[in-house]
Amino acid sequence: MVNPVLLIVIPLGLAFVVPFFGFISKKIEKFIPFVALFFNLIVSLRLFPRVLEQPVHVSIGGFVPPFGINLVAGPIGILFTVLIALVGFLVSIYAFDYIKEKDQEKYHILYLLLLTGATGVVLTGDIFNLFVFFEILCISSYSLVAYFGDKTSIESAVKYLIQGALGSCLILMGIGLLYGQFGTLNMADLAGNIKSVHSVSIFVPLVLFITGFGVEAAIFPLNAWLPDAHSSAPSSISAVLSGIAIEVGLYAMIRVVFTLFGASSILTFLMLLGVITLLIGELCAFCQENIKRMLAYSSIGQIGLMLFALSIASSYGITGGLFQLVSHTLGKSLLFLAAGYMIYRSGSMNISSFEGMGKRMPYTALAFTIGAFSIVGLPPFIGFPGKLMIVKAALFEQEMLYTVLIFFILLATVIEGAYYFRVVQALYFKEEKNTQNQKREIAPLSILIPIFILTGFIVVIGIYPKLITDVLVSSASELLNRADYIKSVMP
Amino acid sequence: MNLIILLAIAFGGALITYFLGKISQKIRDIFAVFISLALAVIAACFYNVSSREIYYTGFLDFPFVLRVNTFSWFFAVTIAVIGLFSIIFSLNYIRKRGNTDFYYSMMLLVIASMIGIVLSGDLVSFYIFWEIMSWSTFLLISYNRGPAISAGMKYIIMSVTGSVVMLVGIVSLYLHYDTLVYTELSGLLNNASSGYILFIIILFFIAFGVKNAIWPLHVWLPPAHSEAPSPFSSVLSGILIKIGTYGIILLIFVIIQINVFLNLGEGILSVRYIISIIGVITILIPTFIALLQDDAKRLLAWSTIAQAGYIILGIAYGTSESVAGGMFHFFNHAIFKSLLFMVVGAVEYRTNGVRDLNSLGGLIKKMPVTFIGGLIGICGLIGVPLTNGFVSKWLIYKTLILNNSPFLAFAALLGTWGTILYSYKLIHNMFLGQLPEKYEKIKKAPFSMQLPIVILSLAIIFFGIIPGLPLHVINSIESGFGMEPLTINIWGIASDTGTINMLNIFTAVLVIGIMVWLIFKVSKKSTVIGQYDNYAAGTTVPKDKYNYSVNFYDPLCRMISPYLKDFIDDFYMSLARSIKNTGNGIRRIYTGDVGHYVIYIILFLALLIFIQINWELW
Amino acid sequence: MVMNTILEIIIIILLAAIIGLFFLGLSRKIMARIHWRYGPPIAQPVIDIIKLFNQTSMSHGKLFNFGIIFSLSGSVVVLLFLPLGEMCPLSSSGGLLVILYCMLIAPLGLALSGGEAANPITSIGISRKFLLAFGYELPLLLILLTVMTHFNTISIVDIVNMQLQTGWSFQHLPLLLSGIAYILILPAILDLRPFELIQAPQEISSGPMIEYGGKFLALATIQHAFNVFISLSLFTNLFLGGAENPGYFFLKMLIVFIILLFVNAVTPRFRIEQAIKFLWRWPALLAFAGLIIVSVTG
Amino acid sequence: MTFLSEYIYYIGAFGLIFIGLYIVLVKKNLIKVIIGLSIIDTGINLFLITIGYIRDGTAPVFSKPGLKANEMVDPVPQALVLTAIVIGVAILALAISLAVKLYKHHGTLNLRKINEQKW
Amino acid sequence: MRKLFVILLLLIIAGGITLSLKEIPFGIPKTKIGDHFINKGVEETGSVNIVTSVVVGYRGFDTLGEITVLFAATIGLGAVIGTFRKNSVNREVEAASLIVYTGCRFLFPVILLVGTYIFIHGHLTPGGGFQGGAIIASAFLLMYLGCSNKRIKENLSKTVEMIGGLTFIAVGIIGLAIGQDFLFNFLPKGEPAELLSAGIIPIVYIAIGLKVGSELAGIIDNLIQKS
Repeated sequence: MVNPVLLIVIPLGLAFVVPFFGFISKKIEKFIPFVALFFNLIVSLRLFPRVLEQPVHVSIGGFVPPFGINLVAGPIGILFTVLIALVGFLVSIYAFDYIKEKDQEKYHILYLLLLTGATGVVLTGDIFNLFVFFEILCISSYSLVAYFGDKTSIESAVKYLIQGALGSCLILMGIGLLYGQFGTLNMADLAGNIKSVHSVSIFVPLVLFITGFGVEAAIFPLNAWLPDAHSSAPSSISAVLSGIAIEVGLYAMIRVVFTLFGASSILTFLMLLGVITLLIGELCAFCQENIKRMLAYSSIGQIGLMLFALSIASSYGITGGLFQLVSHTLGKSLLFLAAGYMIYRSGSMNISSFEGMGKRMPYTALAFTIGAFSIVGLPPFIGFPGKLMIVKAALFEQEMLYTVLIFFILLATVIEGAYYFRVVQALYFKEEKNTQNQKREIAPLSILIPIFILTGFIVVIGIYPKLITDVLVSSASELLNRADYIKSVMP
Repeated sequence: MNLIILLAIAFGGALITYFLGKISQKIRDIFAVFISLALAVIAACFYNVSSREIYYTGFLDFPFVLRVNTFSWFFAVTIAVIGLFSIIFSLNYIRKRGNTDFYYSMMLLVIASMIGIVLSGDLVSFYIFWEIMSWSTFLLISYNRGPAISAGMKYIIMSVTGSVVMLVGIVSLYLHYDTLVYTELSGLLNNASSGYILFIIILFFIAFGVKNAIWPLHVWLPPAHSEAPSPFSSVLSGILIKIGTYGIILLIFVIIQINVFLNLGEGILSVRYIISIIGVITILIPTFIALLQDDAKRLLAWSTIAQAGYIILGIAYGTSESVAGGMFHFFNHAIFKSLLFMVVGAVEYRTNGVRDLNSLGGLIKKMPVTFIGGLIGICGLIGVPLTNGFVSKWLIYKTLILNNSPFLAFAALLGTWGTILYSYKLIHNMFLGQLPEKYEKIKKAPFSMQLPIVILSLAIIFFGIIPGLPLHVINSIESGFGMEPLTINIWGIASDTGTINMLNIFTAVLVIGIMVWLIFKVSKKSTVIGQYDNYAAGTTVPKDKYNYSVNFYDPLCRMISPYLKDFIDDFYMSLARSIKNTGNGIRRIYTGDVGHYVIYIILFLALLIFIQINWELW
Repeated sequence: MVMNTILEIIIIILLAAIIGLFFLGLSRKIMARIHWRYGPPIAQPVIDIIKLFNQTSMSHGKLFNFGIIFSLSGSVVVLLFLPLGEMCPLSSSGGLLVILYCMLIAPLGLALSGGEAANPITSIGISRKFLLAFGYELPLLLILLTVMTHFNTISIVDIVNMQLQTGWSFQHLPLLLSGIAYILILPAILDLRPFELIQAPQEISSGPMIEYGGKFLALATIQHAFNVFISLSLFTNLFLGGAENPGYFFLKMLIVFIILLFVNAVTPRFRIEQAIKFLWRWPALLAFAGLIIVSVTG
Repeated sequence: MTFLSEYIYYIGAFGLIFIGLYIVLVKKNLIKVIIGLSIIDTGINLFLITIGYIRDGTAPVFSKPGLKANEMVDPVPQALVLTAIVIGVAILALAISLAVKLYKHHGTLNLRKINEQKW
Repeated sequence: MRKLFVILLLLIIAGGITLSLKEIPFGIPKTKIGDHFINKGVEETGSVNIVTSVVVGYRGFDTLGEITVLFAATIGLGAVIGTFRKNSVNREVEAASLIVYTGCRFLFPVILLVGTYIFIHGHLTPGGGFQGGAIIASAFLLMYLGCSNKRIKENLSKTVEMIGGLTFIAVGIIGLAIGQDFLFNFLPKGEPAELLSAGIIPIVYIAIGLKVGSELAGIIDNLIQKS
């Protein structure tokens, strides 16, 4: 009997004992996240088949909801935990050699906490508990953004913190308002009581939630922290932030909108917001010279795309959005990891410093190329099915608005292509200016393995999307069938 | 033989080539040639085979279908053969360059994906192969570095634009008809509203038009063709852009069906007419722009656009003769244009990358085989009788004239006369005239370059004299589309409205040529003199001073060049710039001042609340 | 049957050579008379050719030889497509479009041949030749299209036959316009003033012909003679109703040619841009008008 | 007046929240912004407690027998506030440490001047 | 301008919130779950302090998250502050006077004791792990202020913190291990209002107290030492 709560508790416990291992040997520390996330990966994969049949409910402390806190391991939750564990696991391998600064211990603890927080957010069924885990996620990411401690990273972290803290406050206000009205904190219970968001008293908490989670999910115009934070964090953290943190923010937002409030009337607005976010993200990325900033803006764009797809709120739309989410998680993590190592070797984040990297580091550059192609949505990589599904979902609605929006989205895809291809060209087709370090170097295995595994996933799922679509379809139905969710939690 | 095996060989070969190259260059070269040869042979084996199989269902419940019939066979064989020749041509061309493994592997990948495109039997796998082709092409175009980078960029941007638009069309078809397999799809659009069909046509046409470089979607082509490595230019120009043609044929004749297509719209505003007019514009403007070019490959690139215009014209016009002409011209163009790019490539190879027409000259003495290849190539391009280009153009003109579209015919014919001008310029400036002294030591092209040149030259003559062979295939393709077949014999076409018989012409030319040659032979023998032994009004021609191939058509160029600015290109560039400016403007909202950022957050919140309180939208 | 055809071919070639050379001689004679000179005998071109064949010549290489052969045989092939009275040996092999294309061969051959000579003047000549050809082809194409559209056939034999039934093409307004346009461009086709730009002896010393001597010049002259014949016969066939017998046909050609010679004698030479501008303006406009009328009414 | 006495707690709580928000939005100095965040936190905590309050209620502790259950205030908001306070402290601590570092790097705490990361 | 704009925005938000507060009249009777906790809390958790029974019992998972937040903040603070350790100038701190010094040393154990008392009796009286932990931390703060030569032993603090965290999780997992849910109150609940009652709640609260105490002390330590 595998209990989903282990997914949160074991990494947490391991995070607590990292200092202890630090006493024994400084070398062990870096393996703790590795072990913890490996464990999570195994557990969540074992949970998978069971969850697909029926969501697993766990109540903490033996108190039935709504009195106790419950965890709901539905398909979507487990999908996220698998993603978090997978990416986290790979990035933890990457960090073996990438993180060489002192205070490694703190890095690894915070890293583990970040992922645990994310896991908690996606598993919990209680709105306040969600907030708590969300705070774990946020606080560890503030610290990790500042991890390098240099001028830019501190500045970004401060800005991130101010905006993030403001967002958290708004969420907490929303929780307070909801609790005041309904006297319960369980999401299913709340959802059972909320029939429509039309009245201001319910709408205000909804907007507070949207804004609060929107800050973490980096939705326009709440996303100003993202380019700074993602570009100045260590690359391994950028990968996790971009690949997991903002997706978890989006999850929270969608969960609130769909399940908690059932706010179908606001979806059109969210859809427009998604398209605007997409366009702005891509346009800004188009003008960047700093590779990590470019990737960060691209993440904004991708989040917009996901938001658009999820807001279509049909089975197709949510499936497509979640597929895009998976593909973005894998692709963007890969891009950040590969770019991170190249930045590490070339010492500059400017795109022009990547020139000639194709020769210097063939594997890393290849992985970057594949990641870039995937994000742009070229087959046979994972980005393509996602794009296809989103287009399908949008056109399925048979409405003029959707058709127009889909053209905007595709325009954004083209812009996205433009700046990614520019980097690819810089990698392969521009000669390096300083010729003395033309020497070919192979990255250490700990860098290459995660990159290769991610690349492998990108290609395999790109060719065989069925691997995940079944899960996505049942995730979509979980999100869409609000009544089922309520009934399953509160029989 | 199984279609899947063919694809597996193609894609597997591309992959393996890369890793073989890490072991040994020689093995890799042999392997690459072997793979492309195998592809050609296997593809040829599918002649007259008609089969169809679902090979993969794991992709979002779209069945992936492979099918072969005469239509796809025709294209597949052309692709495989041209691919084989350019791989052979590459052997020497690419040897001293960096990253050769990558080159071969991408080359094979492009060929493989093209074969995949023509063999796929449903639109999703079509699209997937299409995109694989797009990005691998992008990587190959950029291969030469320098200006190639912006060329590759232009290409991939336009290509991606086209393909995303096509994706909308594909998905829309799927949602309407619940299938994307050609065989199930064809005929279903009979009942669709003409507005919807038009919508589909426009969407697909943008994608295919970009690939096929139809005006005004052509701007990627000149830089891409001229900056790509020459063997790849010949693939690019010879077959890759014709994949767009394949798509158009597929769209018009398989998915929409010809009778529906021809009935779209009335008179001069009918869809077929509009596309034909676009085809004619695609012939005319690029032809004249080609005249102005001084870069050999750029000239050929513009010429490619113009020739693609003939193909589009033929296909869109929609009579069975014009379609036959269009498809035959596709085939011919694949041959002679790849030949010409190889010729230029050989010259480029021997002169270390010179392709500026103003600084070459007189190479006929040094590279005779290459010259003959070039000569036959331009004859084919012009459509001199007894070369293949003649028959296809004749078919197109004839049907245009007889169906009372004289203006289309006029434009097409005028394009041909422009073709003469630029193609003579090409051959004259490279091979004729005075040989500059710096090229005194040039050797003839290596065997691996001469072989494809010779074979392709022979093919031009062969299919020029016996057009019946390809026309027969095309005829059966057309009857597969449900069109009225032509009456074809092996030497040409016999019909009530116009007959062509290449045998007669061939005999006449041969006999008369021999007679004249005899007269020439029996009369007094002439002495052979050197290139500087010229009449120059009593003095000698100074060495290296007179090179009158510079600005060959200067008077005309001065007249027409003001009208021929590629304003479409300017338009796209300014579009790109304005997007960039917009981006630069928009990103100013991220001011760096966190005070603003928090205001954004609160503003968002306040706005939503304000709207709800006032209007109760949600 | 086959024998008949072969006989026809031989007759046509001979006739064309004779008529062509006669026209060349005639032109010199008439020009001289207009210039108040006596002029050479009419047979002078023939005499020249015979003489030239006996002179030694200089060759620049294989292409130099091949080009001239190619050019001449191209011209001869065109002859076979043109109906001369009832005779038209290759009538069933493609029609007017083939003629149009075969007319390309001759200039292309000369150009190739001249190209190998590597004389700068040749290059200039060739360049002018192509430009001028481009200049007159534009109206020519319009003219031919008008005719073909009017009669709705691409076979020149059919065109001639229909004229026999309905009268000369000149009687129909659109074709009249085209006919006038054709007359306007004929000097350009025949390299006569005001379009005598290619040879332009005073300017570029005979241009493409500069390197030719001996048998090369002879063959080139013959080719020129054929060219004269072809252009005139095309005009006669298309607009003047062809003819039932060669004699009548010859007469028609002669009249047109003499008109051209008068023009030639009294006009100066255009520059190349001026020539193209002229050709693209008046003849093209006329022909275009003709084509519009045909396509609207037809 | 009844309005005031009815809602004075709300007004107080939200008064704090909006004062805090105003500070965060308007003030330039990072320390002040952090103080603002802290004030917002306090306001929210107050708000939460207010929600659970019952007029004349007692603390929900059965410390001595005889306490009536229906006179006790709602314990849940108190538990939430306990958590929220800790979270607030955590954010505050982190913010202050970042402020210290920021000052070391930039030599100023004026947020308008710290805008290297932009666009 | 900016101020006016901001005020306008805040007014709008205030308006929205006021409208929504209409639904939450002040001083309403307890809510559904609040009622349940008060009525059944003692019975279900054995803790007479209902807040404690909510914090550690019903919503124990929140508390786990909460100490994690604090933990993350401590570590994060250490990471942020610690990065410039080398460059920091060692400021000369004037030693406190003897009275302060002695007073601090005298008060230190007393405060510790109070703190401990508070978290041990968390299930009986108002108070608990957090409160006790904060008081313990204040003892250390006092030591820092009064006795500038005394420092926390970092390793000891870390160990205590770790033991606290681990205990919490271990207790939770034992609940899981015996076939019940995580954080299941597997110990006998005892007599309410006794010290040894309420099953795992005192244990958890002690763990929390230790952890929070050492974490807050660690924050103080970090801020004082490294900045």
